[in-house]
Amino acid sequence: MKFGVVVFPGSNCDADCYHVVKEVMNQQVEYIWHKENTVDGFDALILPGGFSYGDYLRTGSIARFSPIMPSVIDFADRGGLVIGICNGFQILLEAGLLPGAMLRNSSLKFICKSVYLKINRADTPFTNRLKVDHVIRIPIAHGEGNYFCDENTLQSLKDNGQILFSYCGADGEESPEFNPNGSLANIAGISNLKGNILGMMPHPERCSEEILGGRDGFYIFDSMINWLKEVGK
Amino acid sequence: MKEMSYKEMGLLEQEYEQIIEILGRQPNYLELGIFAVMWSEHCGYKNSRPLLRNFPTEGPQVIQGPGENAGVVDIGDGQALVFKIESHNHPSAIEPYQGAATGVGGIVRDIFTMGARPIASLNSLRFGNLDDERVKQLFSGVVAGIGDYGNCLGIPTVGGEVYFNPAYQGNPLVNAMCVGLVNKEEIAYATASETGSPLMLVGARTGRDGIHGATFASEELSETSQEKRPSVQVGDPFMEKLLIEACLELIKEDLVAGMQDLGAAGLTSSIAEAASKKGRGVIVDVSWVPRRETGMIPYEIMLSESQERMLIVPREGQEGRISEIFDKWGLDATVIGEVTDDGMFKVFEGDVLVGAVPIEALTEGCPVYVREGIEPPYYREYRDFNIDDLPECDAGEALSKLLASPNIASKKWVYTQYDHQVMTNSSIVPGDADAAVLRVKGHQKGVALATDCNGRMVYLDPYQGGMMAVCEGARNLACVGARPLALTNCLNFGSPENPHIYWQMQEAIKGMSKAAKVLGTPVVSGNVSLYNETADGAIFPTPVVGMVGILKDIDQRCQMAFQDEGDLIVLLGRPREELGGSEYLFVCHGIEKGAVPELDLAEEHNLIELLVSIIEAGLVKSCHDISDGGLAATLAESSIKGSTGFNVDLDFKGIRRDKILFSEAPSRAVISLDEKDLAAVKNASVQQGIEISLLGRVGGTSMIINDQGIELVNLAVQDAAKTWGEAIECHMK
Amino acid sequence: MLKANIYVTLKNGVLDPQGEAVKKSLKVLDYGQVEEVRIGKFIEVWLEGDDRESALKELEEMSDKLLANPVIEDYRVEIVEVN
Amino acid sequence: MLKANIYVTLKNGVLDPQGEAVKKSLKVLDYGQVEEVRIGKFIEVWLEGDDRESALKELEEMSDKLLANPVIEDYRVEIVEVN
Ligand SMILES: Nc1ncnc2c1ncn2[C@@H]1O[C@H](COP(=O)(O)OP(=O)(O)O)[C@@H](O)[C@H]1O
Ligand SMILES: [Mg+2]
Repeated sequence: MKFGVVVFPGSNCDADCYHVVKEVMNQQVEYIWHKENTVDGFDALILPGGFSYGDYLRTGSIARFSPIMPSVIDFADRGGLVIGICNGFQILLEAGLLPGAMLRNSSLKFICKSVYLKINRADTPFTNRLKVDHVIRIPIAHGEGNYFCDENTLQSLKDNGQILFSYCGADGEESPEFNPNGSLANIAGISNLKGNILGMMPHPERCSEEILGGRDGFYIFDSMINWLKEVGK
Repeated sequence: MKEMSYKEMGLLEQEYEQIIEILGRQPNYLELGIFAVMWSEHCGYKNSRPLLRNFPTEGPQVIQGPGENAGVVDIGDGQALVFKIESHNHPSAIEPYQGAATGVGGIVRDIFTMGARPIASLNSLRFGNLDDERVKQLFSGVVAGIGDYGNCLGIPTVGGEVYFNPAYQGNPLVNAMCVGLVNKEEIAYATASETGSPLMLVGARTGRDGIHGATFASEELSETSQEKRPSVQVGDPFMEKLLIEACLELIKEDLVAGMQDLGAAGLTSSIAEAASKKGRGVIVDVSWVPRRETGMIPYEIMLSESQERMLIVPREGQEGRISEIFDKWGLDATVIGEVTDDGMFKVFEGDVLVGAVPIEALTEGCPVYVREGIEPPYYREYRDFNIDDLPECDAGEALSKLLASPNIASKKWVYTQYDHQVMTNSSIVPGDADAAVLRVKGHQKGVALATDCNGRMVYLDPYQGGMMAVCEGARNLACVGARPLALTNCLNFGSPENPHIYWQMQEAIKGMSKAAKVLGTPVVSGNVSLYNETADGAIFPTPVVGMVGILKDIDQRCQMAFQDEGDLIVLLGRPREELGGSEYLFVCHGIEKGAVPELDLAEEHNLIELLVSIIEAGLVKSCHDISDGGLAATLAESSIKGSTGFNVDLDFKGIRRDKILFSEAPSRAVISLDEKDLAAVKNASVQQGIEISLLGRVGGTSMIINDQGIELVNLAVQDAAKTWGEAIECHMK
Repeated sequence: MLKANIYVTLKNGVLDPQGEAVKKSLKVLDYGQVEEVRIGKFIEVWLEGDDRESALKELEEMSDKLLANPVIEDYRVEIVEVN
Repeated sequence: MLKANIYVTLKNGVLDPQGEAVKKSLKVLDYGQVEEVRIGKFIEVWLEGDDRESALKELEEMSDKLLANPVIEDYRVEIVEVN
């Protein structure tokens, strides 16, 4: 099983994702430079966090024109697993692979801290090792993670079960008090309708080893691997 | 552009004469500018160089001491740490966001210039009173600037300190530290150039940014500082990120003979550095320098401090491969000159020679002033201040007040704006212990980092205060279980031309040197920032210490939070009663006086040995040193962090209780441990000759401090946590 | 040479946290008469050539593709100078 | 009610990393004729009252104090609507 980590100029969680896949998950992994134009041979793609193109203009807005993106889109259209983490999520939004857009955090400040997420579905390629209504603890680190979409889109996200993760309290309470950035409906991560693309603001790669204070993120990567083993192939 | 006189450029009359003598003629405007920036305090260290010679700089662990872009220490397994701290005080006073951001950019360049991958940033900040609107603006601008720049680079900002005191009202301090990791054989040096080597400039195009920034940094802040505003530099962290990746690729492929960042004094100083090997000279053609603005004259090009630029001296025949790598990263590299063998710094504009000065005159030739310090009158007066005349405040109320003081309160408002986890090495994050701890992937060891300086203590007694800064840094590392290795420092002082200030410098450096010697932590890099004063006076002398250390086994790392109900709480070190210079006197009595607590370096050394040994042995569940706020604040912080109360009974022996509770005397730490380990810890303490006292136990929901059964303090942990946790946020709303 | 101004504004109904914050600060600074603040982008583009019409078309294309995000933003292009 | 547009632009000579990045990106997208891009802010303010003159004065004050950073930015205020 081979993962690809797409590297844009300004990506800075690329090495972190690579490390987790290789050293923690014991899977094959390679970097994919943004100027490449094929993703042949990969089973899953990671669009890592960071500040592609300095986050200039809008987060992800310039990266989405990178030469690699048509292949990423094609790979996704064919049902390939694509996970966008933080800046990767923002790029997926700009590229139209996921609906909606990101606004600045309501506090107008960059926020780096651990938050709690409620798992809304456990039958997806990204959450099958987790349990519905379970709460996981995971770090966020972003200045623009305030998810926005229009009412119809929000309704369809809800109706179709595309909101995989929502911000919540330690006991799963989903009130505005536990919304770190102003996201609509406490949205922390969404998938596309087909379920093979996930965008999430929190960083699972930062909590996949005990030495970093927690392992909840491990299960997201493990879900992907499990899915590829069981279903994907 | 209006031409400046030599005086406006910061040169003294005698220095101007000296230049004429060196050249054998009047300098032209460009040459004058070159001398002025190279002979500024910022580049030439003309007032501080003689004092800096006191620092111990050698040790078996030292690979590179002061003199290169950053210091380097050996951490075993063929690896080394590269680190340095630097000030960006004046630019931040003018434009806090950009000033702080470019400060981070500058220090990060110093680290990857040495071939190291930057792995962590820290910062040490000082502002005036947090009730002041302008101070709030400065504080929030600086924090946002540091955050945005470092976050974009993907370098975790893992630690630092912030203090607020009226002494910094008009002159904030912004010191940024960066730490890099390198394989020993890949360390790169600045001065490896051979005659005929081309000089390549890469990165941002040159604009009129920050001309005379180095001079400006070597002056007091005044009304006219505001007028120098056009010199504000804007940072481009994205460009810097590309430079990091590209330059580290060059090093991996061994393509460069020398590499030098462009910092203060821009092209002028980096070129002079790159060619400063004995006898070397350099020619540079300004018409080859890619520019952002039109109509720039050679003077502006040579002195511009545009950010995010690097100077590369390629290995012979490697220009092509170097250009390929830069191209991959979307960067342009341009040859702008070459190394010669005539010892001259020659600037051309096309065919026309527009300036020529001997290189040695710029570097070694920089004038040095050995001044005489005079003990200021305040020193004895404050030292002899009698604290016994003050009334004693209610212990519980005093503790609550201290926890709400921005100097002691949680700094989470600051560090949540910094990405402190990127790179997935942060094993102890800000706020959880006295030092940050990073893992080194693939190894069992860990790296510990901290910055420290209590400016008030240094002000009251520069010698003692200087020792205290070094000791606190080392102790903070020991509290997480790390053995201190070496230090970097940033000397923030007022004007050295004032003999009282010069005395502060002299004494502080003496104290720091002595402590560094005894603790075996040599000084491997640093930075000097003088003239930190306004019409209202100078700042507290603030020699910030950045300390790095190594944990043998990262799995034994120790944090400050109390762990389990019933654990014993133990004080290591003597019960102390000196209140001089304490935050308690400041917060509860409005007084910043008193004799600074005595410090015994041998005792400190033994405490550090003790802490490291018992933590390595896995005997300690929590550890937190005693510093700001004294014993009471230390207990409270461990309690808040652990979300559990404690009950201690102190033996006050009839001594004023505020003295025992709030003394900031050094060489002490509070640990908690499982009862079964007490004997072993006692044993170890006896061996190190460190006094040990059992204070009480962890548990409950309140912080309870008794004097032989009489309750002095009873605070609900929840309430105290709120006070402590939200104090800064409340100010900033 | 042509110069264009492009105004990128948040769509009606899209929350503007920055505008809200500025409004609040202005109120604190005693500008009570401020009713609302919205913060958008003002992008200046200098172009070679002097065909206004084709420039306008291209600028709108750039805005659609890159300069504005149609999910949250509107834009308006204006050509201001022709030398 | 009055409406004002405030244009906040970087001073001449001040580096605009954002504009640079956008320009490069536009070139990559084959808009070769783009010579330069500068990105500023477009701030819309709605105010109570209808005295254009005093509003203008106040808006300039607000810009000086809060909306623009006088160290690196210029601004221009324009009153566009009076109802
Ligand atoms: N400027 C800063 N940048 C990053 N972290 C900071 C900063 N200031 C404080 N911190 C973090 O907040 C915590 C508490 O700071 P402080 O009270 O100054 O600690 P100490 O008393 O041990 O020196 C530490 O973990 C420190 O690293
Ligand atoms: Mg400490």
